[in-house]
Amino acid sequence: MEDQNNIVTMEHITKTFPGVKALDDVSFHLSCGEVMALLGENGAGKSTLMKILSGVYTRDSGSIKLFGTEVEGDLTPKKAQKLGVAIIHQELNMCAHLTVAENIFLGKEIVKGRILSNQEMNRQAKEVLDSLRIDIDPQTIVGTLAVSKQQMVEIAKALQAEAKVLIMDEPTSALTSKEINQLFSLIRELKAKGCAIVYISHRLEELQHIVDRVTIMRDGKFIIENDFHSMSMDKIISYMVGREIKEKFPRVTTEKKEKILSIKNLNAGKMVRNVSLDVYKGEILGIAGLMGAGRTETTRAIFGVDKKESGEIELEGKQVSISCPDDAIKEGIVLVPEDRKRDGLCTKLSVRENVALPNLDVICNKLGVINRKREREIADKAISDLHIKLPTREVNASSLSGGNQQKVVVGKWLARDSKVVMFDEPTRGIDVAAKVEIYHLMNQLKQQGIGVLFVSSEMPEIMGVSDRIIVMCDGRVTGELMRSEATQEKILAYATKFENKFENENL
Amino acid sequence: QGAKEQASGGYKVYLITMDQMDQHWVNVDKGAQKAASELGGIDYKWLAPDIKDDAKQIECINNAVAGGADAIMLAANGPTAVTAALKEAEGAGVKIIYVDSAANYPAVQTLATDNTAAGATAGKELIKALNAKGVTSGKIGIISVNSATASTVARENGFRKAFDGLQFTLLETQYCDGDAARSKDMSANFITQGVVGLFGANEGSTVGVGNAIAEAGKSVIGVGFDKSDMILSLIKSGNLLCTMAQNPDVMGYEGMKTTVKALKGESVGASYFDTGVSVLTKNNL
Amino acid sequence: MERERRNPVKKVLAIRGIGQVLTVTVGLIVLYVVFGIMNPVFFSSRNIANLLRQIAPILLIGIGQSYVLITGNIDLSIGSVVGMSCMISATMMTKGANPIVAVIITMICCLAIGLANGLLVSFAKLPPFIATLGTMTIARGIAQIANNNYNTDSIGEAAQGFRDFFYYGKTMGLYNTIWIAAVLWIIFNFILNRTKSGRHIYAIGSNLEAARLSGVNVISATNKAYLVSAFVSCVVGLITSATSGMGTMDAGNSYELYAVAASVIGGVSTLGGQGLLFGTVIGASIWGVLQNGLQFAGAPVAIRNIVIGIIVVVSVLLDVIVRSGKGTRKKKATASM
Amino acid sequence: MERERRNPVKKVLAIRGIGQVLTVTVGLIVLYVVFGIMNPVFFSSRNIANLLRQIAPILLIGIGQSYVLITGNIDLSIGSVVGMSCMISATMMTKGANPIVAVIITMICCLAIGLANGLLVSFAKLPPFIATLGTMTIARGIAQIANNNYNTDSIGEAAQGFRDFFYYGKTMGLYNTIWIAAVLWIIFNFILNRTKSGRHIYAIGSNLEAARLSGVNVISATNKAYLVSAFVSCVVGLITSATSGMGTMDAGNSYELYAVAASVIGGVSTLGGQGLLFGTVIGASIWGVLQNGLQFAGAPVAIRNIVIGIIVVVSVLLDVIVRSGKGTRKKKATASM
Ligand SMILES: Nc1ncnc2c1ncn2[C@@H]1O[C@H](COP(=O)(O)OP(=O)(O)OP(=O)(O)O)[C@@H](O)[C@H]1O
Ligand SMILES: Nc1ncnc2c1ncn2[C@@H]1O[C@H](COP(=O)(O)OP(=O)(O)OP(=O)(O)O)[C@@H](O)[C@H]1O
Ligand SMILES: [Mg+2]
Ligand SMILES: [Mg+2]
Repeated sequence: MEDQNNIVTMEHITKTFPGVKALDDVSFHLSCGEVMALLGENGAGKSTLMKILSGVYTRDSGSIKLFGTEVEGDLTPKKAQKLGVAIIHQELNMCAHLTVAENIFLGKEIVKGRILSNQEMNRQAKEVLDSLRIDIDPQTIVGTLAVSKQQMVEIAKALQAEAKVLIMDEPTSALTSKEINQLFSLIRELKAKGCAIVYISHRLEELQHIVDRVTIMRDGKFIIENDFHSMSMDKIISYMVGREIKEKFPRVTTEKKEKILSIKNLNAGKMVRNVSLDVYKGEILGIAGLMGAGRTETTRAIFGVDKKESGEIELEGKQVSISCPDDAIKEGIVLVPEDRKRDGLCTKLSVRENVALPNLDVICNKLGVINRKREREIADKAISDLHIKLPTREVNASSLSGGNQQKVVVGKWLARDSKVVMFDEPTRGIDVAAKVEIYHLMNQLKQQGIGVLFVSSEMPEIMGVSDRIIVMCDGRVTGELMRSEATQEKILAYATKFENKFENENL
Repeated sequence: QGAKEQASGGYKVYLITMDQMDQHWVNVDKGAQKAASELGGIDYKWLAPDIKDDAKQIECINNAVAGGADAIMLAANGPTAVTAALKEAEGAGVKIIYVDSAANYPAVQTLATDNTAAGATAGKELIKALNAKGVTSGKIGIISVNSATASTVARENGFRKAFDGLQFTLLETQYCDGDAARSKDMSANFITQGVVGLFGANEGSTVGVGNAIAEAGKSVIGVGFDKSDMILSLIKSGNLLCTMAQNPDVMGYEGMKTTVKALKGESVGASYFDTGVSVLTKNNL
Repeated sequence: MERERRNPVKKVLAIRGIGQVLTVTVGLIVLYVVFGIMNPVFFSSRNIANLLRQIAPILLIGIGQSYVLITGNIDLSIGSVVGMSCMISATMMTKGANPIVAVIITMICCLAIGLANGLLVSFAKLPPFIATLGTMTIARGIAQIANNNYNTDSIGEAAQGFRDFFYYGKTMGLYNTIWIAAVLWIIFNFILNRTKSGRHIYAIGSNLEAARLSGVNVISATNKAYLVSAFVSCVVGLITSATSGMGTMDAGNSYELYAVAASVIGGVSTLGGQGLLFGTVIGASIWGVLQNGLQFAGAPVAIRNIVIGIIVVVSVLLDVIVRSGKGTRKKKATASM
Repeated sequence: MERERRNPVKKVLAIRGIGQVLTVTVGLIVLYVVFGIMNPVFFSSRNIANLLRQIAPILLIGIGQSYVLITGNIDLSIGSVVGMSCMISATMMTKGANPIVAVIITMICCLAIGLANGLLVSFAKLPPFIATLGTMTIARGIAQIANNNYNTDSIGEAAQGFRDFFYYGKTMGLYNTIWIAAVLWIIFNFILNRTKSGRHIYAIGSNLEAARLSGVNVISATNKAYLVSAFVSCVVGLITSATSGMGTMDAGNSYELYAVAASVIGGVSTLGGQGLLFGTVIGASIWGVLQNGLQFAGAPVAIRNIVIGIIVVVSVLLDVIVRSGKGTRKKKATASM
């Protein structure tokens, strides 16, 4: 591999966190003008390896060669930037109070004399955004943007740095398909310019559009490095998980039974308008739609997180009133939220305490005293059912890798008897094997006669798992399809059925 | 200048104290009010900062001047801090009278307790009682407010002077910020250290001293400063030997009389008016 | 999933946040020994009883502040509530009220402040620093107005039982104040560690939004923390009026800061979600030993302030250094307030 | 993407965080008018000059606290640094030092505390509340030890120039104190809004980790904020010693809280990342007008405290209510400290 094109060479890298050997003698090579996919299960060490390359973490041992010269001592973010390494982090890293332009130029502000040249920065930020075909005013406050837009700003920020090595850690997990298309054409342009790109993603189907080579890791160890096109997808998956995955979308058929949940004319803010839907025992109801279609808001309104303006909720034929999540949980309706960092986990509490949190009513006696044995049992069961990878159940939730954190968020709801479980993008950012585990889990719930509501932005997944699909657009339900009749085209047609504003005004 | 104010309804007189918390100041105010109503035709107002603080007292003086004062009765926080503000005030035609404590700036009259002398009296009372018990040496503890208040520092110094040349050891002064509960803790610590006598330099300090002695048994003799219901009951129960009672009402009453005399251009007599202290013991209550 | 249950030492070490507690416990022992060597009176049983009685109020307000800090908030009104409790109870007793009635009414007033704090922070969503700065000022005003801007007279002979109960009396050879602190500590420690309410308090401090989505009633959990804080402050105020036998308007001045110091020295995070009441005991003890020991050492006030400041900083610094040996992520968590 | 640049009104309204500033400006005007009606002396030019001179020190420490709050930290040492500055400068001048030399040495000592704060928080990663609680105690100790536990004597005639410069003199008909505050405000407002350092101060307060990963020198930005805070506190200390003509050990007591109140009333977030020094001017003015106005209204201290507490709470509450009309996301951000 020692040709002069080789601009990154990492050899024998090890890194240990308390209780975890995150990297164990890993090697990684990157040549200019190529897109390298870095693949592996959750917790394989992908992010850690890239954080070492970009100076966020320091390595315990091993060597790094950048552009042919050995890196002496530790890298810092600033040093890495100067050398031409830019990274788009897996977790959003924006200053929410600052504007888009201020974020893009943070740490490398343009000054005239000693005074900030805001005009110039706004102008250049606009240029970068335009080159990405992102329609955002550089003067908007980042905190007011949707997650997908923030992600695009992150990308713009990395581009602005004109890096020669660009690391993208799951850049598409929050993007819309239009934005993904833009990103891919951009990646091709950069590649043509000789930029080297490291691309980390769990969405294996998108790799074929851009990737040249793959590096696969498992459990902190280097497994293989190869040309992408010489390997089949199944091969890649088996390297990642160490075994064959038989079915990507396991399916069980159960008889559709009586109606369990019925939502009538729900209104909650701009994003939920006149939403009606029914969920039956023994089926998985998928909700499809583009980003920003209001699916998250619908689940939040049902769960009582956001205020409802009007509408009725019937559970098993009886009308229920839900004004806060606690009401919903008591009625037996639960929600696995979309944004695990913000809404899902208490990161300073242990995994045990996180799993126990919504189930305290079950594991407490009448006086509210916690039965610690039952608490441990519940936690252990969730850990083993979902194959959560961790040293002990007492570690802080913050120390788990992204995918394992997601499993904890799912796990805490499985310990109780619910009637309806709503999953909002439960597989975002988790690996194939873990995805299949979550599908199995939804199937299990379905078999137990629990109503399952499943929000996803990934077409194959929603078609592969749901029994019935409703499609939302702009806060309204625009269509409903049985699995047998669903195609990508039909879903997309419904998902883009925007209201005709003009007609609307005449009504 | 004063004539203009007079036309619109008598003299404007401000009383400015160190803060508004102590009963002491309330009594000064009462005395002043009494004199004002007796004399009639006086627009009297009491201004005080919320906490003892030089800068805030200066603001009060400035405010009084801005408010059109003809005279200010002032209990100065310290001798120096307010002098420049007083100069400005006098420049604006305001007459100055000190009550309770004076500053280093000439004024019409000072009506005050001589704190150093009163502290020494407290010391002498304590020595007398110790000697009567046959105690001629040992440790003595002092509890005071803080080291920044001139009047209590003067009492402390007077008290210490009384022990000059004797065999007693005076321990490091403890400051309780006038908090009776904290003073109680500090006094208890002193007693554990084996003191034979305790001195409290103001009301709160004295209450703490008395309570600590009440609890530890009467092997230690306590003397204090100021008069309050609690202190008197501690004296009655024999837990305190005596207290140095000031006469704040006299300061206010006589102060107001002096003020009006000065405003009318009459003679006010000597420039220092000792309002005196009385030693209150179980016997003379 | 090891068998950590077998080995009691391992079990203790596995408690989250025990690290700092152990570090500062060592510090406490060192301090105690140093002061004892400087002045052997310090070791006398009399002084130990005294010392414990001086630590008790700090521990009590420390418990309250710890509860609030664990929810990710702060309570600046503690000192003023102490003052309010002291003045209201004393005023009522000097006016001849039955001590029990006086205590109940005082408690109601103090809990009202606690409830106001809780609602301002959780329901009205004010920043806790400013909400409790407001109630701090208001409560001090109430303390002053209680007896019409005077300290009260002596609460008198009738209330001797009250004074004995809260301060002067002994039960089984130990001062009642110490008993009160110990019993309340046991109760509040149990609630915090073993009940649903306690778990909710940790959860909202760790991630308010996630807790809410897990069905935690955020408003009620916040209120509980502030009510506990107001409750212990009220008790300290009663102890203060029993100690002095009168009501003083200044009582409790700066206690909110002592409470923060006791909590944080003991490892409670000002960021929320983290802390043990064991730590608060050690923190309060360090504070008490310092105050008491420095008096015995005869240090002037200035030196005392400097020493206390240095020890506050060093005790927390030590913990950061000890922990920094164990990876970087935790360190980051303590970086901001 | 409107063309908001054209319309100056729109331009002002587009400034981030201007909402609260406008709300409280209305509050300030109402307060002023109410007090003026209660007591017409309040409108006299003499009182206005007086009032401005009383607002100046609060504004100055407010600037410092705002800088620190915007970085997401807090500075509790402000009041003690004021005391230290007052005592050190006065002690030196009473011992005959040239005022300029005294000012320079005082400034060095105060900046050392600021640097210590910055390093403890950013480098040693102590929680800012506890780090500055420590330095607060230490700085107060230094203030006390400066003249050996006594307030100083008069700084004397030799230093009359010093006293005029900082307090008693006038320039162009306005008291120098007001000029000092105005000039420093302009400088620090410029630095905060128009320089790289200012931008970095906002950035670390908004998201420390993101700023660090973007190559912002977090340690240096934090230090700068604490140094500004120590600098303005030092100036206020000098003003205090010029005012009194002597050093008082208690000077500046509780100023850190006034500074927080001025900042937060003016819309600076205790969570960091947000705030305008325009707001701090309004916040400081409200504080000053309240103190001055209530004194003229003849309100006893107790009532004064209660009114101030209520106004602090209501002013922030108003803002929360006004903002809650505009969607939920922002509200969430202000929910915790
Ligand atoms: N700062 C940290 N402290 C402790 N453990 C960590 C830390 N960062 C990562 N780890 C651990 O190191 C291992 C590798 O984590 P890493 O984030 O690199 O995985 P990943 O391959 O990026 O996974 P994912 O696909 O879920 O993002 C995991 O076991 C994780 O728990
Ligand atoms: N808390 C919030 N406050 C204000 N606006 C919000 C908030 N959350 C989301 N939005 C806005 O709502 C729109 C949709 O947000 P988001 O990208 O989360 O998609 P979504 O509604 O969850 O849709 P889906 O789940 O169907 O993808 C965006 O325009 C975003 O700016
Ligand atoms: Mg990762
Ligand atoms: Mg969504």
